[in-house]
Amino acid sequence: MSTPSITPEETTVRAELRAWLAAHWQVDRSLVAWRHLLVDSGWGMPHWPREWHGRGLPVALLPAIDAEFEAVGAVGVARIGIRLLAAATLLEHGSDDHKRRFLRRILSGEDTWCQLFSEPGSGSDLAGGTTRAEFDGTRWVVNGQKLWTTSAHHAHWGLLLARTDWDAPKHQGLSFFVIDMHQPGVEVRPLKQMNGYASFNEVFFTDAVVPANNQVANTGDGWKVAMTTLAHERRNADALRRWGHASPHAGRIYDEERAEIATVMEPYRWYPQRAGRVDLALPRARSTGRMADPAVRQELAKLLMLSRASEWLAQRARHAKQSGKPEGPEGSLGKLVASHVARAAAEVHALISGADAMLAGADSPENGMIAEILLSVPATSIAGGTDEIQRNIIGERVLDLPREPRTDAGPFRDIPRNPPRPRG
Amino acid sequence: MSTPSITPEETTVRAELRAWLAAHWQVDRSLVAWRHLLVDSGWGMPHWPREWHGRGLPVALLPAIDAEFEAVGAVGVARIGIRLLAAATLLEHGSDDHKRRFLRRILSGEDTWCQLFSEPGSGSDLAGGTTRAEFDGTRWVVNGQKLWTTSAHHAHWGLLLARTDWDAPKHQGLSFFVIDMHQPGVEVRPLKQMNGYASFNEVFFTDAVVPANNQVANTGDGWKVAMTTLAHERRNADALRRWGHASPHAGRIYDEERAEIATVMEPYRWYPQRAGRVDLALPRARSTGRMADPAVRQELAKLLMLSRASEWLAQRARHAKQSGKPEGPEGSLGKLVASHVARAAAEVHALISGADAMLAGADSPENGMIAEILLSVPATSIAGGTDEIQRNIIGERVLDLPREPRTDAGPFRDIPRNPPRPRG
Amino acid sequence: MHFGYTDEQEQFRGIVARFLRERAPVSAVRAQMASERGHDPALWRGIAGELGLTGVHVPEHLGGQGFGLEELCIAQEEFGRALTCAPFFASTVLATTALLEIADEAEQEALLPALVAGERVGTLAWVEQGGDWSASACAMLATPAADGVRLNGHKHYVIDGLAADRLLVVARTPGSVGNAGLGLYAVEADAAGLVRRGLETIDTTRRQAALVLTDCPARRLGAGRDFTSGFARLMDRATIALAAEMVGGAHALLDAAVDYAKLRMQFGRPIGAFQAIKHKLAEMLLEVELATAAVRYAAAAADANDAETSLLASHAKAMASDASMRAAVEAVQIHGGIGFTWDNDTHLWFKRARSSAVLLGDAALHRERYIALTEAAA
Amino acid sequence: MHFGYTDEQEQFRGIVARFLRERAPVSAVRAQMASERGHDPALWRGIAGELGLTGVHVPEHLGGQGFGLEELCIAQEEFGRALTCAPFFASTVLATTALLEIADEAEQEALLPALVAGERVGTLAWVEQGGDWSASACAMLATPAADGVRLNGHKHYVIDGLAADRLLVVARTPGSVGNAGLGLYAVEADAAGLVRRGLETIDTTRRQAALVLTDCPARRLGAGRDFTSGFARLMDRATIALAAEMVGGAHALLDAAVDYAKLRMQFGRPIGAFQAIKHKLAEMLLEVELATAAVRYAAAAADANDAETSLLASHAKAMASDASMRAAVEAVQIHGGIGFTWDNDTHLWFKRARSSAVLLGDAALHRERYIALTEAAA
Repeated sequence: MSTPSITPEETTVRAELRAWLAAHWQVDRSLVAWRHLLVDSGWGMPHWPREWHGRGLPVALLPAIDAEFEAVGAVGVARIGIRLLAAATLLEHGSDDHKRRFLRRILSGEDTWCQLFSEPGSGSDLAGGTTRAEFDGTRWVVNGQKLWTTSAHHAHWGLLLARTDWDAPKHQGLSFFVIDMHQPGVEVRPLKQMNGYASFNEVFFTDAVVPANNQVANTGDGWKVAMTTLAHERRNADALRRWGHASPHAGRIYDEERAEIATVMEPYRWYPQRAGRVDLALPRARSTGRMADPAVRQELAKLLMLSRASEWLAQRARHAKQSGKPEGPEGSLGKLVASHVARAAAEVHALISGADAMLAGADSPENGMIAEILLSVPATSIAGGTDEIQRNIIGERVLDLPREPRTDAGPFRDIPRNPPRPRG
Repeated sequence: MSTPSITPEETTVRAELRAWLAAHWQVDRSLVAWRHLLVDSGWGMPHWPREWHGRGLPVALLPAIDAEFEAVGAVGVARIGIRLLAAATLLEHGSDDHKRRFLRRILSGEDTWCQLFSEPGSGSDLAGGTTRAEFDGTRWVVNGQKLWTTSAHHAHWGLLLARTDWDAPKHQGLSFFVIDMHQPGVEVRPLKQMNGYASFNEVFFTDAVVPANNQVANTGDGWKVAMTTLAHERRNADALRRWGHASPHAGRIYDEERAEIATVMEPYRWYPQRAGRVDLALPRARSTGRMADPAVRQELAKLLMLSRASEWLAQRARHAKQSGKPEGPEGSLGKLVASHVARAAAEVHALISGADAMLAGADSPENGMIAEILLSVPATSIAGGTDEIQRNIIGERVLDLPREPRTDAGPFRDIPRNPPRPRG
Repeated sequence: MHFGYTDEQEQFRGIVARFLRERAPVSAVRAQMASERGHDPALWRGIAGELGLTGVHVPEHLGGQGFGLEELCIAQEEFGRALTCAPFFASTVLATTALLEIADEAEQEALLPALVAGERVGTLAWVEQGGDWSASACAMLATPAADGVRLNGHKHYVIDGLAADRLLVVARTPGSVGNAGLGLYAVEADAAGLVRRGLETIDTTRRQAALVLTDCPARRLGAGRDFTSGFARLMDRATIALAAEMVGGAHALLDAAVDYAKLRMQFGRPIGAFQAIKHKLAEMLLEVELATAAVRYAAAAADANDAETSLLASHAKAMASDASMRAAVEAVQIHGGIGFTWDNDTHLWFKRARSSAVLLGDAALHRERYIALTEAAA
Repeated sequence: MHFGYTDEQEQFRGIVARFLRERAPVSAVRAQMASERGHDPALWRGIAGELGLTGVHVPEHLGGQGFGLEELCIAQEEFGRALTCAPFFASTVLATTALLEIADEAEQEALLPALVAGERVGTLAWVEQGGDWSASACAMLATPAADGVRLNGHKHYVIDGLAADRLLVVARTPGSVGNAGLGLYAVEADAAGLVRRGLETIDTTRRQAALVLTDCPARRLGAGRDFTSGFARLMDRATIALAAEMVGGAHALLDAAVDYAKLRMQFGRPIGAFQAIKHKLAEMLLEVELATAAVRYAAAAADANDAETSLLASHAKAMASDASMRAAVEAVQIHGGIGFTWDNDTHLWFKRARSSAVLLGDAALHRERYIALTEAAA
């Protein structure tokens, strides 16, 4: 594969940005003030449209632009957390009023956001939510409960999917709103997981209010809007990996950025453990002497092979995409194989650790890391779509197998569903 | 568990039978003549009703009665093959005329039978058969195709399930017949399997004829009758194991019985191989030196444990049954676990055999036995109900999980189904 | 040998199950796992006094009920099903069986009644850090002293090692290696030179401790008997009893998953109506039933002093480890996100399963042992 | 290093696939597997002459196309997909690669053109009865004689050993052990003292033979090169190429199962609408795609002379063995009873998968080798 050559456009853009950074970048500025400059200049989201804080540049130029920022150590706009999901959703489906009111403060980092889709009664069946929004003539009144809401306790705004029509089929009775999280009708409670962390929240709505002008798209179009949000979720995971590490530099603006990153990344602290920490398997097999056990060697080989091959599969997907070829089945397989890797890794860690696999915390291997792997790994095959849902998707969308007969057609009101969860 | 004590009834019956055998059993009689004596006396099927060749004795006495036969080496009535399925079905659903015409010659061994249920288009979905029987005013005319028919090439009579009503729901449009296999409209062809054997047949019907008095039960009751036949299938497998071995004694009647057994057992010759021959795994691991390989030891242990535990599960089921307790889930699990055992055994045999697993026949281990195991094993998880069907049954009947939505209700005519298989 | 339960055994199971349902529901489990001690003395008195379970396999002349391992395993299955927080495994399965199999008769008469009565809680400390489960790996030294013996060394993963007030410690004479020189020693809970420290465990329903013994006074037990064979019999029985507890837990996980699959609606139907869930549950049932059969057969064999007992213990443990982990993983999966929450009970059994899968040796270890014993028997 | 295919490589694959679709459909496979010779010389001439595949990885100055293992693997994937009955693996993958990696330049110039042109069919005979795939296990003796060398010994599992007329035999000098004293020897098909016997195989689409050599005249090849490293390179490349063929076969099995699941109606719907079948197929796809990625990565690494090539060859073979057996077993299962019949084509690929899973070492062997190489690299 040939390396793409540098285009004249790239040279021009780089020069322009370099000059702008030389003129504006200062380490002792406040983070927010600097980001407003970025927003005004369009250099914060250069691929966004000119009318909305961008410069309308092609996505292909982003690596070059990032390189210029890195060269002088300049901080970018706020990019981690749910905020860019909100931005992408509003850019596509929001009104100009929405964009005016929300986009700037998303990029400046002044506002944080959360996503209010999942409910206790609708997990895999996300379109089966029963949180209701009723229009009282001037504003929407919201009642119900959402779950698995990352950072709801920090968020100023929430992306809310709520049912507005109980007689329409389930996907057509939903509408989409931006809800103010700081109001009396919204209660946020931490949701403790089996691994001891509380990275998510439950959110209870009791006559919470959404002004009419905070509805996104038309009544009944909520599912379509939510699909846009979800389509950006994978990119968001990439953003976390890419922008979730604080800069080591000294200076006021870096200090403020470090604080922001620490807050946003807190819920994701155990994510590497839920993925099974394959990287620890081989070193631990060596350091414990368990490498001498042929049964360990077999299982370790299976794990390492599975894990590496899954990376190659992802590379093939990226390569195909970069070459402009239609994406093969690799993309859809990534989530499912990640589950297999995580489960296999947990089993290998238990096999390697032996009796120590019973222990936790400071008494246990890698200062509690192995215990955390063993207790976090079930999340991988559930969160973001269970393995069962992934196999359905692969079967139907990749292999084009026929769908199952539906039992949830017709008016939502008549579809059998879960009783409301008692508020403990 | 206490051994049941001998009842006075048992003592009386044993004495009576002993006397009868002493008076009638002769080694140099013809097999058929002897069996007619058994039928007349009721000692051939002593638990059958007195009016139909039996003595109305309780099933619990059968072991004692068998023991008396064994004591003098007396041959019993014909019991292996499909014939006792036919007898059980006719005893329960047949008219007196059917019983008069068919039962005696079943027991004497003069007639052999086959079962005509499965079709190319309806395997798991046995009730979806499309072989049609139409009444022309005096007799039924049959057209269609059946599959997986053991011993159809020897059979005088067939138990036929055929569709007589295309407007009824699928289970209600079937009727049950006894069809004469020796007629021009019936063509039997051997069906060669992937393992090289041809143990089954395809049977083609082209305007084959069934006289009106060979219909069993009422039109539309065919599924109910077929269920009786299938309920006896498991017992039939037991009968094969128990009565499928020829006696080593010398004499005319034994010679004739040996010939009968050889014919009936021919299609079952590879059944032990399809079950994976767990018994060979340990000896072969030893004799090949592969026992030294820890990977082999792990897989061998898994296999041996699975296999032994499955026997204990079966024992528990039998024990519960004998104790008059409700049968636990063990019974329904037997078929599924047999599949797991067979697959695991094939993998272990391949692992043990290494390069030799590529070979067959006289060039290969155990004179071709291993190759036969490797190529026969897929049958276990398919024949007699696929693993998928077994898991459905366990889920719904044992665990009482809800059924899937049906897509085959309403008139059979309207249910999507497979096109007829071209006759090659 | 058969291993279907008699009516009497089923009645016994019913009594234990009802007692635990009433006295140790999951709310009690949650309370105890968060408590200082880790178990409820009142419940323990009930188990010992009302049910007499602490002496179920102890001969009647020693104050027990005179039943066998089969009955002990029935109790263990129910403790596993209920996830009872009680020192039953440490005190009754490990310590009591150790005294039965290793101690001399006079020592049994002296020490067993308090354990059987539930007045004292025993435990067995044999394994050391690193987790080699065989006694032959023991490094703890027993040095003769004027008034008995002094022990020096460490013990790890000691089940209920803090709650126990009767410690049975495996140690070896100086200079000995392998199985030679090993012996069982009684150490008082308040002995000088004994330092106990609670270990943090993933399964907080069963506590563990680390012991450090420094010139700790101890008393040799079973000097008149062969330690190696007695310890082997103890380990076989403890392994089978642990496997029994594990299949009990696996049944509880399976039942919870089945119940949830019947209730939980998605896409307009109970999730148990989807083959993905239905077939998973069918396979879980099969695996749990197979492991249960293996456990019961092994228990019956042990009671019959069958020559295959060691092999069957490994058989039971290997299958119970795999089946209970499979049941645990899939039960969480079937519960979905809810199953990953702290408030849902599934994780309590998951953690026990995860921990028990390696306790007394993992499945791979017992498979290797099974083959080694098969070879030795050939 | 990347391992997405270039447009040129995809075009090449298309040409091979179309050729095989037209000239070697499954009817031809069935005809050839029942034939005396086991392959169709006309097809072989087409593969060699029209497509030039027999020289795909041979340098241009030796009459080849000058491509690498990647292109050889593309051809192998398609041969596996089509289950082509042709001596490609024996002659092009084994014998031709053996000459490239082991023989001297002059020998290559003398021997390769006939193989590249498809005029002669080569094979490699290195493994002996019992099936130790390493050359170091070789017992065949090469004794110096007046006019060259005499070989004495047996060879087994010789792929296309009857069809081949250019035999490359691994033998050792008397008294040597392990990797010392090993060499590659050319034996003419009509050599005195060579007795060849066809072996009965479960996969009748690829024949095997046993050879007995008694004072058989032979010629040493590659005396000027290091046999051990050359043979290791040969085995890595042959292993990767075999794995490529296997994933091609696995894709064919998967495609057949998917097609059948869409068409086959039971209970009023296509069986592919049942999760039991749909999810099984999704897992098959995942496993096959992972193995395919491993094969392609290994091929690219080999062409780049990556230091990890041996490890990656084991990686590819282990995953291809498991994935293709899984695909084979499940493809039969999804076809149900029909899939167990001789007339259905599934069993042809099943038998190839079963056989290839152990050829050049089974998955367990390659997993152990993978770890050993990982350790050696550390």
